[in-house]
Amino acid sequence: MSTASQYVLEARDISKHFDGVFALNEVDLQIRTGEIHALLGENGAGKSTLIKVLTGVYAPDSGTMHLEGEGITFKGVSSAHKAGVVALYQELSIVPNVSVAENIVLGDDMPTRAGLVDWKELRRIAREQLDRLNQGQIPVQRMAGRLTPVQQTMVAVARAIAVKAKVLILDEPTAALTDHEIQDLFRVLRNLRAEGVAIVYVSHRLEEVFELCDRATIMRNGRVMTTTDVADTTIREVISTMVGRNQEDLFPTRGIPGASTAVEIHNLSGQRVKDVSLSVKEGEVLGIGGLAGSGRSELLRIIAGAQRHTSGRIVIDGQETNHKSVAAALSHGVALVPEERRSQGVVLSQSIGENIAVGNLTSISKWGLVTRARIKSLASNSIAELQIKSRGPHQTVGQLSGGNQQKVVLAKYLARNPKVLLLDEPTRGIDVGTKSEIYGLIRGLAAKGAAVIVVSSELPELIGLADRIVLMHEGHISGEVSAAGADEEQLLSYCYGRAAS
Amino acid sequence: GGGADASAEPEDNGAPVVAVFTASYATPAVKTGVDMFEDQATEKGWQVSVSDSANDYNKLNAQMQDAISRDVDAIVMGYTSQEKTSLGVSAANDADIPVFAIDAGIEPYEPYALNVTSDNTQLATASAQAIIDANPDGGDVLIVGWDSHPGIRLRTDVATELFEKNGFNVAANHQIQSPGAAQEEALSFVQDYLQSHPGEAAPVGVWAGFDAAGFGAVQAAEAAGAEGIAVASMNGDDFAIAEIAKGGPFIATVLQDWPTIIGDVVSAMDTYFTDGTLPENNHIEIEGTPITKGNASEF
Amino acid sequence: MQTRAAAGEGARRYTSALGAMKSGGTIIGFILLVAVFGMMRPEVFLTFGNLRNVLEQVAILAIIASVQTVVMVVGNFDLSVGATASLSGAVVAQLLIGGQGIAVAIAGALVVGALVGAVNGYLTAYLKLSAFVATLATMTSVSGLAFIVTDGTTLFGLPQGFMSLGQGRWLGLPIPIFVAIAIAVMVWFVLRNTTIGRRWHAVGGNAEVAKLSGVHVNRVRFLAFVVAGAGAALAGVVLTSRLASATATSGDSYMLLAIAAVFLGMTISKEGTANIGGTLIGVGILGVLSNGLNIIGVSTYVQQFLTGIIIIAAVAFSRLGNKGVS
Amino acid sequence: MQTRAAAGEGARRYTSALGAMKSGGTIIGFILLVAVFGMMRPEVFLTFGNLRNVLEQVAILAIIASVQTVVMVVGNFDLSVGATASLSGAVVAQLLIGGQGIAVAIAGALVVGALVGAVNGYLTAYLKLSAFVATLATMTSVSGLAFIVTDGTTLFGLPQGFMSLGQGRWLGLPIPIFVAIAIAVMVWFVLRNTTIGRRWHAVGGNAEVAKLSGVHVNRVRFLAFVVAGAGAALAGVVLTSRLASATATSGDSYMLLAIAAVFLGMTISKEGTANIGGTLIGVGILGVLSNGLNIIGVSTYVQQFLTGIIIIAAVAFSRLGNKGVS
Ligand SMILES: Nc1ncnc2c1ncn2[C@@H]1O[C@H](COP(=O)(O)OP(=O)(O)OP(=O)(O)O)[C@@H](O)[C@H]1O
Ligand SMILES: Nc1ncnc2c1ncn2[C@@H]1O[C@H](COP(=O)(O)OP(=O)(O)OP(=O)(O)O)[C@@H](O)[C@H]1O
Ligand SMILES: [Mg+2]
Ligand SMILES: [Mg+2]
Repeated sequence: MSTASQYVLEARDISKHFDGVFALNEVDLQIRTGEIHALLGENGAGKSTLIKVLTGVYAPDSGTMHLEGEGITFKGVSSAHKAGVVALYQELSIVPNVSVAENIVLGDDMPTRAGLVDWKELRRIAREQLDRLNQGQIPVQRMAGRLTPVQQTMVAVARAIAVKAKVLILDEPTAALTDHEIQDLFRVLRNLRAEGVAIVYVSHRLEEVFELCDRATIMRNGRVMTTTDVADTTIREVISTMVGRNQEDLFPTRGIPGASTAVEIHNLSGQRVKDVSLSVKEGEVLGIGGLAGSGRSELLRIIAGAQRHTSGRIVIDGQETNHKSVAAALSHGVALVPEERRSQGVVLSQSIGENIAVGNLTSISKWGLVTRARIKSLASNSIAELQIKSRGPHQTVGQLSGGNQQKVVLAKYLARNPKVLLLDEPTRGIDVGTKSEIYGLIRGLAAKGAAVIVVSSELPELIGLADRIVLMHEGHISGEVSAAGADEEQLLSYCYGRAAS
Repeated sequence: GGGADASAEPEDNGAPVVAVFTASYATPAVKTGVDMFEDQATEKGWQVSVSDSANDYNKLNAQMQDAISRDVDAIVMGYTSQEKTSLGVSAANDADIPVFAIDAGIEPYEPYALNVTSDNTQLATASAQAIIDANPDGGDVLIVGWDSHPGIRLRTDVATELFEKNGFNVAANHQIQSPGAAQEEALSFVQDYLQSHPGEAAPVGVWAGFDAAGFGAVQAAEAAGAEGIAVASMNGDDFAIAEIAKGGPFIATVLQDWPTIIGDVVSAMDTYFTDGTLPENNHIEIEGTPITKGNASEF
Repeated sequence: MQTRAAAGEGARRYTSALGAMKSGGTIIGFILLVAVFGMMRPEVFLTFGNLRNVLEQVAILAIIASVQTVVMVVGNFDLSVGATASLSGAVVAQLLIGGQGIAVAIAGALVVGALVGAVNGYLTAYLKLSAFVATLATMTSVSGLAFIVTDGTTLFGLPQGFMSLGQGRWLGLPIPIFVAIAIAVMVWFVLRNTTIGRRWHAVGGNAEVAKLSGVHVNRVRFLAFVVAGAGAALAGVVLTSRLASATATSGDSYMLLAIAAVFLGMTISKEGTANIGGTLIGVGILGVLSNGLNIIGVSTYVQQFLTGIIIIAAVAFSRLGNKGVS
Repeated sequence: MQTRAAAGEGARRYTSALGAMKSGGTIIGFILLVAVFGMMRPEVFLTFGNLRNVLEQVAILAIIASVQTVVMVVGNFDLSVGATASLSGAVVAQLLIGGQGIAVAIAGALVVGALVGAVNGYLTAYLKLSAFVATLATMTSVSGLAFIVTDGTTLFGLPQGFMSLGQGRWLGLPIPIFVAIAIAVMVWFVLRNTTIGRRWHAVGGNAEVAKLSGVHVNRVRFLAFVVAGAGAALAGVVLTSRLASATATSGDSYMLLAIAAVFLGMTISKEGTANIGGTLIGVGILGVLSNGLNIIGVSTYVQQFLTGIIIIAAVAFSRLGNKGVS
């Protein structure tokens, strides 16, 4: 080593602005060989932007980068790949219309023989990578678009680890994964660390960070606040550095459910949902847990009119509503905050105002007319109420950070004051501070008499937020517990379809 | 209508089987002529099929080869372009199937048994002469043509030469780009021209290669309120005759003599079917009838 | 701190000015075009009479492009508008020749157009056919119908009263200009200030999101096609009146031009979506181009060659600065 | 567990059979079409001679549609292919008339086509213009060039040797059929088995992911347009050879047909993406339709009307069962 630098990757004084607003402001980051380095911060702190600068997607306005002591500038992703700096980007998934194997080796390193794709070698590489992740069951020849979302994420991870990287960067890889896959991923990451690969890891699940990472860099508002050894700090300390104040309790106090039943479901069956019955009282928060693919999303979609059911009844406020569309469900006061915000929640190319307005056209229109002023005032209220970090109602949603996009989705449905609110993974990819705000909003709505159903893959979230929890397994309800004092292991066993032992 | 049975098998009753090919049945003049031929031929007891290839000459040639392989007794080319059908026509020659043609080529073409066509030179001369006669002092004329059509291109060449010989200046030659919208295109072009050449600079006449374009020019002249612009074109379409009868800027068109043209083709074919003889002269040009305000009411 | 904030402000002003210039590139292209033609033949090009001519020449295109904008806002496009204009023009002519009153004839033509639109809408929204295949197929059928209605001939001899729609003047300007303005303003207003307009935008932005927000996506998409059909029919009626005649193909060439105008206009909006203001600029570019080239007397073939080049230049202008970024 | 798995298997088999029928709807539509025409005129329609005839009629369309498939696999489309075919046909004729050798003339025409493709590719991939505007504009310019090259006339009098490409036969079949087959097979092979082919798919599937996975998206997209340009040029050369003449518009009508064929074929693939097999079925539908309607003797205008209806029926067939779902 000619250089004395102990860092494999070093970024100094990196600044980047969008439309005059700084997303990164003189950021320094130093990554050592053989460490897992957490990159933490609130939604919109600048983590993803920094990663895109590090891998040549964005050119920084100013600042320098050194790789193994050499000054370097990347002119795009493939030049970063060549140098050994590889990233898995946030919420970026797969190419749906090519095979799993091709998704894993898509770039310049696609193996060839006599100028043609060497399919055998390609599949071998793909299988090898998937095996590392314990995902050997994924058929490498299948079109990637036909995999489940979890499998798609794992394929994307496999793509990132397939490149012989010096620095591997993962931006919220676990947001859409369940514990099972997360543990497989961690094992691989630890092995890579042992081989001397430097890993940068972004997550809003701080427990994970403390389990996995060696050091952490904490950002706030586009600046680096501190870099510290994980062993030397606590979750509480990290949170207060991230949000700039002390975090009170994550979960709000529970309320007292009302007497009347807001929504009842009797023997509901449909695609991947089998004979489900449940009821939620006014002011009650019901949590639904289960493994990926257990049918939770489908259940919510059926209740919300987004998907047909084959049998069963839905009763809202004592009235059977045979609704067949989302519009009809909404008119009965049933609103669904969908799972995939980019494809189901927001129109990325439209403004915050337009996104919120489209769910509330009836209330802001008169004789079919809507004015810009009404859209603006509706959106401004939401921005204030949910503290959406933005430049105002006119800002394009695609320019917001992931967490703030999620707040826009929530705002759209909350503005309707729904009687029954269904939330599918509402805090995916959201920072702790914001999570706490969202929990507060959910409880606030319940306090006003709404019935809330929350689907979440994070059991602590269900336990902390809900009044009551039901668990689903292969489309059935496999168990029900009261949330206060519920035990994670018990919930898990229901998730696997076993009665609690 | 165009096309009874395009691929009729030769039948045993001895009636001659005739396959008609055209690439532009959607054009009014072509439709008139092809329908007229079909009527007359059917009356003679021939078994006629009409195929339109909608300007796809690749298809037209393939269809011809197919007709040849089915051994039809005669082939009729309706308003096609002789340069684009050599594949089919020479295959017909090889198979000894005579090819008769209606207005399908402006020059004598040896592989045809007979081509009866409008006398484009006469059509162009007559219409251009109308403008020349209306403007003894000469001046600028505009030409609206369509060179992609060989017949109309010939007319344009003839008219241009005649104008120049008589001391007129051909100030602009506009080529129609979308034949389907020729009237509107001519309207816009002449409108723009009149705008940029007002008063003294205005042309004394607009000569158009076919009536739809002429009609557009007339409308532009009327809308601009320009005095003394004479418009002449040809084909003898009924809307043009009606417009000429009104006595506006539209002063002349030349009616193509389809009855004679079709009649000549049918009688030559009749002779061939009767005794197997083909005409001596395989290229006949038929003159058209000039129509002006004076005689417009007779048509 | 002070200086940095100031610099930030400066940078913001700078980039947004640049942004405006970029997204306004097509507008600048349009202005440049006018300026160049104006400089070459100022005594002709920049006169009231010529302006009126240009407006008159683009009026029908503007109507079709305006309603095409609606379809493109919902994220589809309609290849049948030109054929629908031809058919409706033929229908109105045939009805008038058959002795129907002017109002009845026009209403008949508009109904035919709306029906064609309804077929397109049904195929695209409810049967989920790709709009390209569906509208190309209706274009073919509708064009066949137009030939059947006209029997392949030119229909003429329409009553004088009908002609005033296309040939009459008001305040010294041809009526079609006013029709076009009315339609464009209506489309602008509906797109901007009505619930159906907001829904069109939402469906075009992301149909799944719109559906989950309670929008009846199919109905909304269907309606856009009906509007396009009826609008194209109106354009066909105006065209027939202006030409005092109808053929089976008179409106066909508007199809590509209308889509081109909307696409040109899309470069104006930051989001790259169809918008009526942009569409009118697009129509303006196409109109000025053909008028200007006619006026400076470029020969037909070269005109065609230049038209393509200038369109590319006008649009590329708005992109060149962007090149490095994405 | 056992039973459940079995039920799952059963359900899967059921859905995929249904899926195959649905996605195969277009194929079934095609077969139905052949069956109906075959039943109406078996002694004519189902003969070897007629089959050859259909193939001959669609050969040039098949070439253009095959290369259009490539552009549509990357998620764009190219409106200039028809005009490029016309221009290249004119170029090869003009070069031959000017005394160049056959090989040189053909090479010249292909280079012209590839250049047009490169312009389209540059505008679309690098300047990020919408493919519609860019290729519509080049279509206009290229068509203008074709008029300039031909001076608006028909070029003819080409050497006999050149004509064998379009008019010759081999094994009793016209050469253009073999050229079309060769191109289709080549496109199929390249799309399937080469890195560029796989990258074309990836860019079309999700350009953002492809780019962030290290694919040179711009270069890959650029290349697709070059291929389309060169392929269209080849089609133009074959057409010129077949007609023994060239005009400025001889290839124009292939543009819409080629795109329609690819779109028809897209309904065949489960993912709804462009694929060469589907394209050929699409070409087949268009070819059989025009041949069959001719053979059963439907009049031209009604033929046009029916063509649209039948195309819709063929495609709608693949969708009707889907209606309730999405
Ligand atoms: N393309 C863009 N245009 C404009 N602003 C942007 C763009 N991308 C990011 N930003 C802004 O930059 C800031 C940082 O965003 P970034 O996505 O880096 O946040 P993050 O830390 O990754 O947040 P999250 O945890 O929510 O993913 C945000 O304020 C965001 O609005
Ligand atoms: N095994 C599977 N087979 C088919 N589709 C699946 C499967 N797993 C998940 N999906 C689909 O992916 C979507 C989202 O999956 P996600 O990983 O979020 O699962 P989840 O929400 O935990 O599962 P679910 O919503 O089914 O309980 C679901 O709506 C479902 O349609
Ligand atoms: Mg992020
Ligand atoms: Mg789910």
